[in-house]
Amino acid sequence: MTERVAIVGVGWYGFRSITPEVSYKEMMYEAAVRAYHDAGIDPRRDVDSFVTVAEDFNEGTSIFDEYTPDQMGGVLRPNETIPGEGLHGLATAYMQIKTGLIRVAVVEAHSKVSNILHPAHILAYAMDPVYNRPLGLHPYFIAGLEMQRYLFETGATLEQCAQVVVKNRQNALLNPLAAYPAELSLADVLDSEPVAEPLTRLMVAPPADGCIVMVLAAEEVARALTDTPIWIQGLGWANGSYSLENRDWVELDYVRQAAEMAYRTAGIRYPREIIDFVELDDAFAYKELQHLEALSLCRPGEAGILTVEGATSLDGDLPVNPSGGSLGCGHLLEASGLARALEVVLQLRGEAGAHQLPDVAVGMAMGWRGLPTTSAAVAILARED
Amino acid sequence: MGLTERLRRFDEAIAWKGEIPLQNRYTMGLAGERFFREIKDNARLMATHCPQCDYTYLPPRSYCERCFAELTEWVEVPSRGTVYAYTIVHLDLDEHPLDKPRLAALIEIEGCDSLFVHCLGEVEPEEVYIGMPVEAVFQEKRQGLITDIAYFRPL
Amino acid sequence: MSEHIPSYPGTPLKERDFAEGRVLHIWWVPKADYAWDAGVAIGKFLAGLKEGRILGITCPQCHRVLVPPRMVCEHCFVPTRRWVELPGTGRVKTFSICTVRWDMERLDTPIIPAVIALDGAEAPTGGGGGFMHLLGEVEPTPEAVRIGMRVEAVWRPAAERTAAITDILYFRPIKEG
Amino acid sequence: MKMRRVAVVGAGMTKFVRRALETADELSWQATQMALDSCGLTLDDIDAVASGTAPDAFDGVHMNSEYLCPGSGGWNKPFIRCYVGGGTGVMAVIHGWYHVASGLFDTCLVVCEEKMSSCQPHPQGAFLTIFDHTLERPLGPNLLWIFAMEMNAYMQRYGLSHRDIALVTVKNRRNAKDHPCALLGEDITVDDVLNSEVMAWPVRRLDVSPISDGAVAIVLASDKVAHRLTDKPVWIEGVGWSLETAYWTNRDLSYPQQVEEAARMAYQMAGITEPRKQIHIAEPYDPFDYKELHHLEGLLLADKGKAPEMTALGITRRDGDLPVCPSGGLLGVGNPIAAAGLMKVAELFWQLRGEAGARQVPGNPKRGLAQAWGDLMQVGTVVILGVA
Repeated sequence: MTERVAIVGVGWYGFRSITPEVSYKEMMYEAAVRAYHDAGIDPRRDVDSFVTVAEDFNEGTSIFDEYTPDQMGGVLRPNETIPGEGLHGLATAYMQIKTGLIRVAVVEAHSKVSNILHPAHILAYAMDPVYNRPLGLHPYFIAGLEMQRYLFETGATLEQCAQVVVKNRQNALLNPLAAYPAELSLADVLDSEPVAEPLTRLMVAPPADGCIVMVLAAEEVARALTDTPIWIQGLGWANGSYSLENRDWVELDYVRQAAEMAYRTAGIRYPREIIDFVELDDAFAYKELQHLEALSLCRPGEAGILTVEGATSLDGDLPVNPSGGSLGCGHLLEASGLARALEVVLQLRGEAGAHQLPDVAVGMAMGWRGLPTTSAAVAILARED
Repeated sequence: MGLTERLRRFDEAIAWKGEIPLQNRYTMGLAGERFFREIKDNARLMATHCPQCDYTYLPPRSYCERCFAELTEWVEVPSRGTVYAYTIVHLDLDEHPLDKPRLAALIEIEGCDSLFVHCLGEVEPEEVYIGMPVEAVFQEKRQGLITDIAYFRPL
Repeated sequence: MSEHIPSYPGTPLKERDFAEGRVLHIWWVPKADYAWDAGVAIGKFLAGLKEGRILGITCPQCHRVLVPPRMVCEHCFVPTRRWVELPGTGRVKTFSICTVRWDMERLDTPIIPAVIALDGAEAPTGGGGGFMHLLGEVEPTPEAVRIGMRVEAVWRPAAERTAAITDILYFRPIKEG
Repeated sequence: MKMRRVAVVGAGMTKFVRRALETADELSWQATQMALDSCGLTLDDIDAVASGTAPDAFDGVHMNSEYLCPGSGGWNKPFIRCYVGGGTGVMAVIHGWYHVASGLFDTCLVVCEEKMSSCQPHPQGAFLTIFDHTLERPLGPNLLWIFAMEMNAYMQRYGLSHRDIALVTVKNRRNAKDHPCALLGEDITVDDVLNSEVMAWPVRRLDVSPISDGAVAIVLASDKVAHRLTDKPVWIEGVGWSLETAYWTNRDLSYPQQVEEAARMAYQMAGITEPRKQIHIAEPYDPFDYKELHHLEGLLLADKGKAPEMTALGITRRDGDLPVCPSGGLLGVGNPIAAAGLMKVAELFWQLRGEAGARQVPGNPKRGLAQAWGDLMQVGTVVILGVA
């Protein structure tokens, strides 16, 4: 019951703006095969539980969990779908293993967002049907409001937000998984077309297709399987108020709570001293700043300054989104958080390639479910000491 | 081992088109029914108050999401307030640029802890500022919908 | 509860409460349109249908011929190989005679959905291949249709095919003898 | 390895109605509030929330759990929804179980809700889109098709008559007369079922459970907390879940193998070797009458093809040797999908505490099993509850 849990295998497909060469099933299969090979397991023999993360209206299929087991190797075994953030799936598999009933569990999340023909309509369908949706506004209005108030409250600037985009898309140039690497200037970002002012087009993470699969195992199994287990040291997740009217627009209480839970379960008192790098949600550029602050990795209003100073760059004190984040890799719907965790695993294993960070031992992944939600999850991962 | 066969040419890639063909009919609910009746019949905003949390909900809730108490204390609140945040929306739901961008806002209504979500009208984007006083403009013909409020305009 | 609780919440409404304006409500139609990538297996299957061919694919480990085709055998978790063209005949594995449409509107003429177990796709390990389709040229009565009945595909004329499952119009009974 | 014990300590539910005035969120709150009240807890005492709801198309909200979060008590709490189609109501309990059994939380709410009436023109329309988008939806399928074809395969395999099967509807609607939340508690006859209109032969209207709105909630607690709250904790002794292939047309439809897999997993965890003796009450999933029979067999509580005989002999009546669906089941109480599955667990909770009132199964039952099922006839979810 107190046994630790490790990530012992990872696999992925993508990330690309479109993936017409594979069906979603084939995409999941490719990622799964890679993860099982990485972990050295046979899913038909070695896996006790399969957890997939999916939402019906992102797939265009009601009761989408139907279509998950075959290509994962999960037929006639425990399977469960989590309509949540990818990291909620990770938390689910973690809890299952912690009970002692499950020894090896697999987590999968994917995006076939290119198959959704009217994504804004789907997002709008997530808003309150009586109070908000009838206004007929593009859901980006929520990000526009939040960004404006964030700038107002903290004194953060448009340039600081733009710098996040410049940094993340530049990081993506070194990441072969990334769908949107680019060399941009601040002016490119600031002058791109406005979508919900002050938010501009290039401050919005562009969508991408892709899939991530992870194999989790209880300590004893993990040690038998691999010399480089990546331990799940802490996990946290929380929801705020769903309603636009009653949510906390400034403090992001749900991110704070998720982080506090993760720090508590990891036994971390001073996160800034322990965490070597962070992969966090940057669905909108300002969110990277806001999330850094809500994760208590810097003071309110400080994130933008740190970004401009280069503290969050690849060679900075606290690299943030070395993968390129969602701005550089592409936003993978509910798979986004798992994509962040994938990068943390690769970094901790020393397998990140051209954007490998030196001497990293503890990394953090953070996911947000995106508009219009107040739902976040945090994972703290560490390599063997 | 992954796929042992792959598509070789673009014309082999097929996309099958379809939809989720549904419509929905939503009730307004216990609190919503009264809230929208008041808008429809009396053009006024009614909120509920949680005495335990001292929190006033607008739109009203039938229960307090913080402490779960049933909320029975209804209060009329003024249909005016100040802009807490605003944004200029340039896209419609089909992602097409709007000819005339729309102004969406969070509005602090006097006596409420909630922020009201609606659009602004009778004002140019560059004239709006955080803290600007605004008031609701109700439609002449009202159906009991949130769009019975046409928009909020500067006071 | 049960014995301790005097009354339960939940306020039932009648359909006429809506029609007669006693309860406020709002309508919404989501714009939920998709273009799903068919990918390798289903892409090839659809292309086959356009040519009037039903294609299956073989699992190299359990030797089942899988229809609908997929690139992985879900039981062995190995990639499938070797495409097989099936003759378009089979037997009715099970069926229904349905008198309502998907939105519960009544149908003038009942339709007969059935699972067709296709010849050539029934492997010795059981649970071979086949798919759901409709039966035609048979009376929609439980007496006329039976489980185990031999059937064959009736194709849409070649020029009208669109690489869709509906390129097969229906399956009809094979006249015995 | 010794697992952390988890108990059910409270339960609540709304009436199951054809169409509710309450929003989906308000229904959740009503059930959750009742569950908290029933064990003297407030929201402050709750560490986490496990949510369950079936397709978003019913409530008509994308990412529906976010919408339902406040009513489920999820404000400023860890909150995750689980989802396995019709199997969700029981899966949610398993989902809640490992929240607590993992040692991460001491208390967890499990809340399931469905407001099917939001889906128009008919809630059945949502089921069109559970079929494969490319190969099946173009044929215009509805949910009745697969039930009818499965029922037909089952009847054919064992030579069953519709009369044998209709007894289930009669029993469950009668049981539901004693359920204060039931939509369809009434006395009907086998002939009423057999004479009701054909929807999709062999399925007739009265073979089918009704479309409903409703919510159910239960409270889970760790060993330590449970003992502090009540002297009648009901323990979760076993959990099991399993998912069959989506290629349902390739399967033998006369037997629910996935239900057997889930049951074996749960029996093993609960240390049950002779389920027919050790299970005192069963609440198998009964969205259609034949499904109760099918599932009794999959749960190894009846021999293959013999569940109809058990029913005819009265064994499954409330006062029989193995009471089955004493609540009235989905056929009698109603079927707001995920909530209906959780209703079965709530029923066991009340039954095992001797609090089921007019529905009380006689003879001090000590152990019960609830099961749900779903997707394209793929899911089996099983929970075994027991009292010392």
